[in-house]
Amino acid sequence: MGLKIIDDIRKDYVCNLIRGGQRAEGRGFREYREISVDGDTIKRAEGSARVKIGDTEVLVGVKLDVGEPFSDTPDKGVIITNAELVPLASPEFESGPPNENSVQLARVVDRGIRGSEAIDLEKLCIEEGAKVWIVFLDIHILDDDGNLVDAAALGAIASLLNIRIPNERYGLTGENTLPMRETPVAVTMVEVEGNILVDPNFNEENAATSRLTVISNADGSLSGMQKSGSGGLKEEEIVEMVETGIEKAGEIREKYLSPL
Amino acid sequence: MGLKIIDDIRKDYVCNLIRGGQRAEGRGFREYREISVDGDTIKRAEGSARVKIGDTEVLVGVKLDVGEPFSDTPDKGVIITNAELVPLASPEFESGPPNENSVQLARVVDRGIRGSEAIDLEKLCIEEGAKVWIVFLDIHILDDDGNLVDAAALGAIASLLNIRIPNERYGLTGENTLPMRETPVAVTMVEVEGNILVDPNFNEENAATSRLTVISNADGSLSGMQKSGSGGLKEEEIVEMVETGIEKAGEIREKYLSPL
Amino acid sequence: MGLKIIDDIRKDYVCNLIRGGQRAEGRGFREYREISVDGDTIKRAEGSARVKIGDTEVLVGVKLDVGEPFSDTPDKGVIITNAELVPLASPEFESGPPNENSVQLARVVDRGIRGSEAIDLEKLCIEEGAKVWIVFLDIHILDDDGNLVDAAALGAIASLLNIRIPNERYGLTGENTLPMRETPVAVTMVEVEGNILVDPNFNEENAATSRLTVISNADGSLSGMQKSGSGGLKEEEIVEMVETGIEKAGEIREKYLSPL
Amino acid sequence: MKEGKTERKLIIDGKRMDGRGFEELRPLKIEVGVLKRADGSCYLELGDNKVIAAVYGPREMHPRHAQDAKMVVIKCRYNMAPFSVDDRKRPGPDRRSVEISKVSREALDPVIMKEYYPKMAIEVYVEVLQSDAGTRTAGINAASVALADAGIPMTDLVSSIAVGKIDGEVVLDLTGVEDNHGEADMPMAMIARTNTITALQMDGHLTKEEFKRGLKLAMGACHQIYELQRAALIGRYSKSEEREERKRE
Amino acid sequence: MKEGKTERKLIIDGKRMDGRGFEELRPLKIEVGVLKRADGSCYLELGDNKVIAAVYGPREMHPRHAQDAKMVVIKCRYNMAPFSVDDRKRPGPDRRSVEISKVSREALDPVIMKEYYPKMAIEVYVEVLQSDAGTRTAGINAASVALADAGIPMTDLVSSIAVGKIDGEVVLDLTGVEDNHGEADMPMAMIARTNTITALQMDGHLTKEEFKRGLKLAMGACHQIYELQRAALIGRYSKSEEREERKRE
Amino acid sequence: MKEGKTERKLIIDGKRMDGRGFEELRPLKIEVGVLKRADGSCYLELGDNKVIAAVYGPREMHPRHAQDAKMVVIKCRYNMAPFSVDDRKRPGPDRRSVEISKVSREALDPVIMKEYYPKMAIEVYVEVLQSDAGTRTAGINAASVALADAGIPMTDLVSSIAVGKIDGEVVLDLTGVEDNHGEADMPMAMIARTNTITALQMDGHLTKEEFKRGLKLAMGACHQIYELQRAALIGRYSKSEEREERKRE
Repeated sequence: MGLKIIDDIRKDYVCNLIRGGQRAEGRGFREYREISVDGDTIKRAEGSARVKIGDTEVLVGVKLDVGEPFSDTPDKGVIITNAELVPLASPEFESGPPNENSVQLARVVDRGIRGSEAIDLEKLCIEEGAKVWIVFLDIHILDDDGNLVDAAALGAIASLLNIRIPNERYGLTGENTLPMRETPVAVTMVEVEGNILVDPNFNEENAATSRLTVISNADGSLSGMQKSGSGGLKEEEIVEMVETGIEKAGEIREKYLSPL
Repeated sequence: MGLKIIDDIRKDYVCNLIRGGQRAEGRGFREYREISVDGDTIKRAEGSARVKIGDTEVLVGVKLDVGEPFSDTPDKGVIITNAELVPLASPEFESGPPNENSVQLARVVDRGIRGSEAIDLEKLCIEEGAKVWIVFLDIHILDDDGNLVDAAALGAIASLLNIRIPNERYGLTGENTLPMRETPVAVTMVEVEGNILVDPNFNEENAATSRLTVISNADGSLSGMQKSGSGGLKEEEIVEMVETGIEKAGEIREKYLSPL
Repeated sequence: MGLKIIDDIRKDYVCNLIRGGQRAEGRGFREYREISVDGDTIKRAEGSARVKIGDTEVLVGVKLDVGEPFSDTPDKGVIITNAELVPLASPEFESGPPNENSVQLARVVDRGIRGSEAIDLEKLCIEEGAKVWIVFLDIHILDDDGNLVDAAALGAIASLLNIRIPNERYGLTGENTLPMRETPVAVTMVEVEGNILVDPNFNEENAATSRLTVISNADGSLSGMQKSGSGGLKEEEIVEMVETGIEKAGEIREKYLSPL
Repeated sequence: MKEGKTERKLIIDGKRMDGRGFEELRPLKIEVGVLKRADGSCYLELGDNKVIAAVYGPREMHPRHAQDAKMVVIKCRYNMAPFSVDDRKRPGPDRRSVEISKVSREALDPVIMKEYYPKMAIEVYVEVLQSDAGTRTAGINAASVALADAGIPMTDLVSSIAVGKIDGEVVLDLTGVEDNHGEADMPMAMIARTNTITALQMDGHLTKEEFKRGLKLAMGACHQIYELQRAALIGRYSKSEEREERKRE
Repeated sequence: MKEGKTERKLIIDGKRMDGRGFEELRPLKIEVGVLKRADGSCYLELGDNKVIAAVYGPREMHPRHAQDAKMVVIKCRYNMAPFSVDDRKRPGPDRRSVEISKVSREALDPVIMKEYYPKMAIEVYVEVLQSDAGTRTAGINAASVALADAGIPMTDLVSSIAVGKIDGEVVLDLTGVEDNHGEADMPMAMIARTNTITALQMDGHLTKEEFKRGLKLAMGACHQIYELQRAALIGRYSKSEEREERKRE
Repeated sequence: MKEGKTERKLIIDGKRMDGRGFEELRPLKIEVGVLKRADGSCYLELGDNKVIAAVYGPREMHPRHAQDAKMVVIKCRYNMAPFSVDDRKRPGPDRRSVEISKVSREALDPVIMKEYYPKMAIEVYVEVLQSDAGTRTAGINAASVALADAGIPMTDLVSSIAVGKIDGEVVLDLTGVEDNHGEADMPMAMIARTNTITALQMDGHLTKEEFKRGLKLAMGACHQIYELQRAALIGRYSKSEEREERKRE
């Protein structure tokens, strides 16, 4: 905490580049870094995905367990999303209980999945009011070079697309695949020096004062949104970000989720 | 923590006044500040009361829930009293789990209600050994200008006097009013410069080394007592405080609880 | 934390003595301080023992309760071992949740009892999959003059040897003595200046960089081992320590556990 | 969490269940300077929401290593009283309140002139006493007024409101029932004078067009709220001045 | 918590269940200097209660911002061993022990000459090894002796005992059974030489007259306890001196 | 915890269930420098175990009062991802991971030249991504390589492996199934070049002779692991140098 001199220098460097119409790594303002999605890397999980966006790396694992439904939705399964910013992933992260950044990360990813009704939770009911599947979605950050949200959200939906329900472990019968209906994709943008940049890396995140995550579905509708950072945005900037977000989400869905 | 110069000055000011037979606000030594009790201000609670004693302000809310009884009292309801000294209420309060002051506050209020057997807990049994009403009594401090105990205890008993039991929410039938048998009232006094002051304000609390809370019932009997502070008291001082406490409790009961 | 000058001086003193073939209190390198074991000192516990090794003093209490078995061992009782390094026992201990030293202490003692299968856990099953005896083994350190592990482990096994199972409290019938099959004894050694010292006192512990605890059974077999400290040990040192550990364990078992 | 929704008509004959039109705010009541110990405070009701905000500072920042040598640090804590909701809330922060505390802080941050008080802290506390959807927006509105009441140098006030979708219609300022059975909720905050958006969240399902409409609707409502915040502060100052004058007489 | 009471006779033929008279203390045993590492210590049995108290300090106060520039800070922690009660107590502080720690600290505070050690801390630890009602009074008695054993400058010792009401009678020093089935419990602490009361709590139901009677009864008992505390300390010092002398021979 | 064992044959026709011989390691894969933000890092697979280790520092030690004026402080945290085990692990440290963190730190400590960085801290983080018995030894191996990758001055690498007993035989490097149904598990760590043992734990039941045999077996395996660790580091440096050279051309 507390601005350090090196942060100022990095910030100036990023801002200067951008004023000149450039980004580090020679990327365009609307261009993502290289993305890779490796599915099913973790045997112990019912589903998993390792996502890299540039040097940012996130591992998402899904475990299923049998438990009680919430009392106000007795016929529906439960999703519990958790994010750990383990100190391995960044010199800024510290050990300890979830702080506001990891809580926000988990909640934004969770909101996208709920808002789009991606999982048909009613199909996760085993016995109304008594027994449902609990879907534990755990986001484990391995390397934070910026834009954790998009990597985590992509890892989450990729993990969910290939779940085998462990009916046999609990002596149950029933479908073994998780019923998925939608593929929400998160696209995060920042505003730096009046320009909108897609997929900010770590230095760009620090140079920006406002960030907006736009989560959208296959039909171009929105299923979640979150501004963060201590800056303000104008209506027209937000509208432009929403449109860009929907467009980029389509490209990512096509390229990385369709094959799954 | 740590005495600051401003605390010393305030303390001297209070002590000087008292040596001259006076109190701030022109009050007599045995006189309360202005009291107001507003019942049922919170819709979401089964009972509530907003109590002001001078500038001290406390909001007490009671929620009822169905739960299991304690194993050693299978035929009785349960009272759980909790106090939060939220940092909104005083520059001295900090966020975090209950500290010794909030624990003591909650326990003293709780003790007065239990000691007087104010609630007929047997009537809160729904099914012996299995289901009883749990009474959550939550004390929320809004402004601490001294004597939180009396305000909290008054708010607690005032909230309890007008509870509607939410039988319908749990598909139960039965009486809808909480069975109250007694109206314990707490009266707190401090000793400053050999004088006993009723209802200390914040500055008087800090100037005093000993404080005594006396909780008494309609018949003048005692149902709880607590000394606090790092000073000592003589037998005759305590006896005088107990007598004064019983007398003032009668006045408060008459004026603020009888109408409820 | 952080080496203080007085620690350095004490360390030098211990090392000098040892280089001269001596130990404080005139003990031999393979000699224990005076040991005492007082059984059944705590009425509220189902079993207890107060162990002194020199000035080190540990109180171990065992409570039994009825609870659910672990799902993977439905026909077995449960042991839960806990150690509290309460700040009463040493200027180094602090209040708060268990730290790595108390966790290690509890786990090493626990491991010795499990490894030797000292308790016949199957006999603690009341109703398979539903109800078993839970054995709470609580280690309460009272005075830390070094070698807490041996004192705690001795207190644990001594407590267990005289348990009365409180069947009547739960309306059960059955044997009233805990079925014990083995008497694991822990022997801790340190290496200082190339010498192996049995039963290090507090100063010797601080002068040593490596410590090894060897837990062994009546037949001379091993049921647990733990190296700690930031130093290294050679194979031949370890083998010597293991042999010494088994030998000393036999002596302690004979002298302090046989009478129980 | 939109999953709870069951089929329930929320709009009948073009009116909402509480009789409001689609673009109508709930009644808004603002009182300034309600607490003695706090440096600034505000009590606010928005329909059935009752919140109170207090501001302390600028004062010393603890722990020291979290001080900022260039500017004041803003701390913000949103908290619900246990009795403020239908099912008693366990005391202490949960994940929801941690997130709302962050969003609220970032909503207010842009208007505070932070360079005035390097190394210090300004603490903003919001307590929800009774809730009926929209507590975070009510809290931001109250906190903004409490900051002004505390005399914190600010470039402007921040105003906040939510829009949502019920029965397929984009409407302003959802109640609890509308939120539970509705299709989307979108709280935002804005510096009204400059139309700068400082907070924005969305939860549920909206088309792009609905989103744009909702954003405009919320922006319009923030202008109304801004006027009410100003009026409350002016009322407060004129009262103080009256008192001052009476003293002088 | 008096609600647990069931009808059970606690007094038969004018005697209590353990044969004591109404105004009679349980056997009290005090040992001084029982721990090596602590600066001062005391083991105390009061009937079936077994407690041990240790004192550390004066030593550096952590955290620094909690130091008091004018006097020493007293810290006090009352803790029950998990096996000290019928149902195993989960380790760590609960609300009861937090309150008792505060009451114990305030009971001892008035006799400590705090201005001698500005910025420092004195730490008092009480561990309950076996409990049978009255552990807080046993703890205060032991802590007071441990403070003296540690050489902390004190104006006097503090003595502590409870009175209560069983079967309608005011009696001294309740046992666990009496406390569970009785009508009131009132622990107090006192500086015996000056009859200054430093702790007082009441729980249950007492008339004003019963209260006055109980207070006098407790005060009398504190004088007895004071003599036993002094005797234990004198025994300790004479033993140390004997040892000293033997060394010199 | 050996109590879970049921009768299950783990050795058939002199071969283990995965086809290995008694003294055979599982496949070991080591990648160096896999993380961008960490100062040093290593990804390691040992059979079905997948772990990743990162090193930060030397950097400022917080909190200050825990600094050591003479040498660097080593911190070590072993953590399991919630999805790394069969039953989801609740996030955050449990007693097992607290102990393993301590054992791992003490295993690595002897090779670090700590006097180079007084008052600073070196932080070692091990994350278990997938587990199949032996995660602590995998973690120590990875951490040792990550320390070297971070350029921390070390006298040597530390290598680690477990031996155990299954169906009465002393064997190397247990799998999860072998550990659950076996009779003993003994993880150790060693500085291979000097045959200095820096970690040793034993759990289960071994005769003295089995112990000696097991220790020798583990020591031999550590020499193999040491070569693989060195090879991975050499591979890394030669790659960096290639890159350097290509740049210069």
